[in-house]
Amino acid sequence: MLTYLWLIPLAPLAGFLLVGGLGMAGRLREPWVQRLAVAASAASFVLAVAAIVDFAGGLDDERALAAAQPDRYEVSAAGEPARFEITPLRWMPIGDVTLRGWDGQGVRRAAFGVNWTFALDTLTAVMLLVVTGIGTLIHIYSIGYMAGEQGQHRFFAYLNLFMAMMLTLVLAGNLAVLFVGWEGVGLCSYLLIGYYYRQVFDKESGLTCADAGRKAFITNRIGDFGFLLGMLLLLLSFGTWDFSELAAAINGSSAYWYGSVLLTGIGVLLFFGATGKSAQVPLYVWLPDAMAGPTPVSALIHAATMVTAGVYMLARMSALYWHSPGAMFVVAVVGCLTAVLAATMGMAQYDIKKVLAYSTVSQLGYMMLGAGVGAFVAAIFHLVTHAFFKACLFLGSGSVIARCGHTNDMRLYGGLKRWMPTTYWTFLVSTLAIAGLFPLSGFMSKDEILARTLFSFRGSAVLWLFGTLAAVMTSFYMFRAVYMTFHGENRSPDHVREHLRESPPVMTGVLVVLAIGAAGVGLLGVPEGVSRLVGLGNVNWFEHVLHPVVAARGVVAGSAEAHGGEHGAAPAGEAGHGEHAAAQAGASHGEAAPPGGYLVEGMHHPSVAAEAGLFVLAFVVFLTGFLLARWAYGGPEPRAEALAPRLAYLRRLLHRKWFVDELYDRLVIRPYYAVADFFAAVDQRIVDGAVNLSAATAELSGQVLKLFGTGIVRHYALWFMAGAVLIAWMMMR
Amino acid sequence: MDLFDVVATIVKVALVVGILISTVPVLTWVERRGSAFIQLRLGPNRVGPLGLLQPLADGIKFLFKEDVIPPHVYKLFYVAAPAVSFIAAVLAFAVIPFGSAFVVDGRTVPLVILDVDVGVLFLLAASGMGVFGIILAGWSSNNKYSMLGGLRSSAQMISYELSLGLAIVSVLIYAGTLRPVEIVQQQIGGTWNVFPLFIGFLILLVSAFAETNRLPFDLPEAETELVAGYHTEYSSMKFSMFFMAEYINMITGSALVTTLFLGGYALPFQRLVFEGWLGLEGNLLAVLELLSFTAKVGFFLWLFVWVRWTLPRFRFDQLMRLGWKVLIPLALVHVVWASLLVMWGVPA
Amino acid sequence: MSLVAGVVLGAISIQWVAFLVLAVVAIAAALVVVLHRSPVVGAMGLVTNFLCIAGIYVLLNAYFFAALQVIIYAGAVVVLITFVIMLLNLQPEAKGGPGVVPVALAALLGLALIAVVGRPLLEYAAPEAGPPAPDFGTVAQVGEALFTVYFYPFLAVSLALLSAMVGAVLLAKRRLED
Amino acid sequence: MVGDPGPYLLLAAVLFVIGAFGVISRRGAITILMSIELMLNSANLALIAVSRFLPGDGGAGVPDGQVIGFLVLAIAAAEVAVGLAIVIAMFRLRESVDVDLARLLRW
Repeated sequence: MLTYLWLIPLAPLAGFLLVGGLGMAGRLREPWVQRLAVAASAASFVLAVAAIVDFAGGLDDERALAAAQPDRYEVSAAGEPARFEITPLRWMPIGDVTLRGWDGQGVRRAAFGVNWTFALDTLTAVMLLVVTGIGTLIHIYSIGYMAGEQGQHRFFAYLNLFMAMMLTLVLAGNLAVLFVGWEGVGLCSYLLIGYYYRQVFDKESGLTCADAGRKAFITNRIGDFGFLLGMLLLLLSFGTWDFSELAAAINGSSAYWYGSVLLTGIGVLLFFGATGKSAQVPLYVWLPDAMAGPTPVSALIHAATMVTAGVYMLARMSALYWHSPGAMFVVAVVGCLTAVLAATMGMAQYDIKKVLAYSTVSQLGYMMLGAGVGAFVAAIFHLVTHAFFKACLFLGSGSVIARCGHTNDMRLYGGLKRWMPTTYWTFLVSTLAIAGLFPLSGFMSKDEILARTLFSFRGSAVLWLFGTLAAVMTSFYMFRAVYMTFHGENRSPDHVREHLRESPPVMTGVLVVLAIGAAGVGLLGVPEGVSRLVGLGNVNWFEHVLHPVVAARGVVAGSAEAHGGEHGAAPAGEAGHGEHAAAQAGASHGEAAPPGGYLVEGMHHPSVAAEAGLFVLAFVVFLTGFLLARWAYGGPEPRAEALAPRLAYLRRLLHRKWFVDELYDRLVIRPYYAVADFFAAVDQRIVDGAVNLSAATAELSGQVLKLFGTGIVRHYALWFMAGAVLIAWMMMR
Repeated sequence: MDLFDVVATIVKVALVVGILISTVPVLTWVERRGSAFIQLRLGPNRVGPLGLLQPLADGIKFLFKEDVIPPHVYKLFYVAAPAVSFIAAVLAFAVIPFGSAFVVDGRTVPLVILDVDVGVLFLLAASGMGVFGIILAGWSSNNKYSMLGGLRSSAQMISYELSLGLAIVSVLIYAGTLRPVEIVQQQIGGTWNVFPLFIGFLILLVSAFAETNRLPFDLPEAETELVAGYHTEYSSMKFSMFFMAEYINMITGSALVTTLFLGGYALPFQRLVFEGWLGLEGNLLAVLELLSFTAKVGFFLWLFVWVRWTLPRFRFDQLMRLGWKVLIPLALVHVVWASLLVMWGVPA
Repeated sequence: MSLVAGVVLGAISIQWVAFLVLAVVAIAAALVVVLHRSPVVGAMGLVTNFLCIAGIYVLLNAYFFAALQVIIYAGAVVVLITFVIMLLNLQPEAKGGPGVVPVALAALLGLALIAVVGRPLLEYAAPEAGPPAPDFGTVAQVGEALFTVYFYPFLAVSLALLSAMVGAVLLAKRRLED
Repeated sequence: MVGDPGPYLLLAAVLFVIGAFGVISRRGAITILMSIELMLNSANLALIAVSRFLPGDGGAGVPDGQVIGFLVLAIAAAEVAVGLAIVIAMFRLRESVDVDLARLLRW
């Protein structure tokens, strides 16, 4: 089945063409539109699972196939983590590229061609399952949500197109194909955000859905600009875009590349692209406004899949980031800053989807923080768990919105527990998960990241502190949302209150599945520290599976000798264990740089007491957020209103998103227009001026000469005579 | 230029002018007697024998008539006009040789006033100036008739000057020189030009008549239509000046014809008979040549008078057509004819 | 020797006197042509000028050209001009005449030209040229030069004359229809 | 015997200037034509004066001046003929020979 890897993105693409084409021609009625769309998504899920099963069964016959057709198939070498590449199509045979010799091997010309390559390894497998799994569930949910909507073929077509693009991005074997997917998902997010293009989305700012779509697209494009620069710089220094070749090149001359300014530059540029796509600090402003799109879209694109593309890219380029500590530090700091900032904004929003949007930005901040401190596996794991509980939260809010007369404003909700029990319970489970209650998935992934931030060689206590602060705020605003929506008496207007009842089973079913996922998926990757406390030893299956792909190599490897060949999917964590021991011996708690001055992968192993302390602290964080929210919003009449006058200034600041949009407007947009106006004036006055000037001189001289043409013969005779005298004088001189 | 030559020239000039002026009354007498003879009537016979003194009487009459200068005329040109005409007429005579040469105490005195290389051109120039006299007279009299008269006569003279010039050119081509003396010498040596260039002779004769405004061409003074033509406003002496100018023009014209075509002062068969057989030379020969010259001129003068009283007057357009469409083309042909003769080496 | 030198030395020959007289009369006649308001008087002035210049040609031993000058210029050209004047019965020009400015300007330019041309003439002392060749100025010499060295210009001029004739006839011919 | 062309050229210059002055300052077409004749004549005078004093074979003087003079003469005659024809045509149109009336050829 692996050889049909390229079919996976093709299925939703076919779905898009069918649903879009026929739908536009008006040939498809509503049920068929939905069936086709879901079928396409489900097909891609089935194909993905089949491919992964085949992949897990070892690559022996594939290796024979690769030997037979070297240009179409490629399988990773024995020692390397398992990876299967297929090139169904030669895309851009560009020819020779002059490498600037920055890689220390002198200026030379290397043949460079971009092929349409799909690759599958454990990292891609995880992402495949998340994208197709969650995607299909959301497709099913959309059937209920979009029931009766006019022109919903447009919605489902774009949704399928998004799936195709995301799958292309995930399955990409080189940066070019990844970039195609990268731009594709950006396009789809624009199309889907602007689905209700006529409606005004944000009453306060008068922003219409179309404007929101444009804002998302432009911000993404600015990020993509950085990403493209990074890609080109990469090309000029390595002569290839293929991930495996890149990793080999960097790890090959690892000492040379470690800490090189060029690599840091490329890392930062690529990360700048990721901030655009994954809504990090400078370019996150589009995500809250992206809530203008229908809720399933927000769930799928702006929670589960697209926004995680940035994190996936970092994980994919882990070899590059391992060798530029500077770039990783930038990622960590930006991630942490985003987490805190977004959390503060989330606390003061009244629109339920806005709260969830800021929560997503904050959680993405965590993922970036994890990647920044070298915990790529923890970051990806948080990505998976976040996909489940954030999708569940969004879809829950979707069913609430659908029922409450399509308003997002939580002040009009209240006491929905009685009418919508399933939605309430699934929403509650997901909230517990995200807030970080022990057995649930949220705790498993978020605390792993926080632990790594504290103990990892590249982490630092300050980042951990801010991380924990953000965690408190996370649980506060989540429980605030729960209390405002489901507890207390109902505040929605009477005509809405009569219609209040539970959503149709097609929606609640998906909610239940997601809630179970949100609760259970955490068990896949129980952090080692916790498992040890409970005495189970390292049962972190997820880390075991994923670590080889993103592990550092060369000088930055955990411990030079420990990292022999990493064979296959052997369950035993022996290798992993050994590696910790060595690190343990090598580094005391202090900041002393490990041998050879390289920031090596791995972390200082905390004592058991430290592990226990962290565990308890996590619970305390959860509790403080919960109690605060209960105190403020739990009671019959919400005490928050009482506090309002005193905290008015703070509330306004947070509600207005720290005035970041206004800041951007004044810092970037207005000067841009000023410069544009200035050059318009310059062009007008100087360029046109010059042209007009020459015309004017011609006309003026014409006027002057006209005076001589009097028509009177005598005057002409006079000029003759004058001329004659002049010539005579000149000759006689 | 020694004294002798100067004196000789002065004497010659005095003689020539004197003879010219004195012949005018004779001519008037001949004119009146001739016309009478042609018209079978007596003509003036009261004053002196055969009316010989009649011209004298007219002269005296002109002298004593009141010289009236009408107020509306342009005084300067009015007075200048007759003078110009008269001077032009007389001046033309300077280049015409009327004899070979007298030997006076050892010094030969050529019987021509101005023996210049471009003699014939000088004659043309002088006769050309005559036109101005008429024009000025016509214009300065400041009345329509004289103006029109002046215009017509100048138009006529301009037209015929052209054919006159061409006829002379043909003779010059044939003779190969512009010096009248040489032309005559050639004719003495060879045959008279009238025989080989007879058409030229006729053209020149007719043109001469037109130049002098004589009868067939005397439209300007046609009494019936234009009163007295350009000299309507003139009286007494100025009128007589015009009158004299006319007659002197006649003499010059006939002298020109004799010089160019009839061998000037050449005696018929001079080489053979007079010099060869009779062995004459020196002053006696010169006198004879002078007489032959005078005879020829006299004949032409009589021809003028004769023609005047026999042929009717041309109409102005006939006059013009004859001039432009007959004489000029004929003259051009004659020039070609003369050059052919030269080419065939006919002249001696 | 130059003009100034000639006067100073006092070796004034008849030639000199004749030249001066003719020159003065010529200039006077020219002024009459230019300044007098009646065209006929102007024409007569022109004739006088041409005759004086013919005289000067004689002084320069150019007898043939003097005769030509009188026959063609004085005899034909001025007669033609006078003929046209009388044909059109032109009255003397109105008193006004052109404005002061052009006249002054023209006078100024004239003086400038004389100054420019005159100065070198006065300073330039030409070498003493001897008496002319015996056949100088005769018809033979000029005719021979005309038909050998200047033959083609002669042909060109004949063409020019032909075209002038045709042009004049066409221009002046009264339109048949009116 | 005036030995050099000096005085003659000066006379020619003066005559030329008078002619030019006439052309510029007078309004009557005929007068202008006459002034042009004056100028041409002065040119002839200059030509012949100079050619008379140039060293020629067998004594001073070359015929060239007179030949060119002859050509100028011919051209002047042609010029007068055409000029007068134009004047007549103009007179027929404008009832006067004032040059200033013929000013159609301007902007």
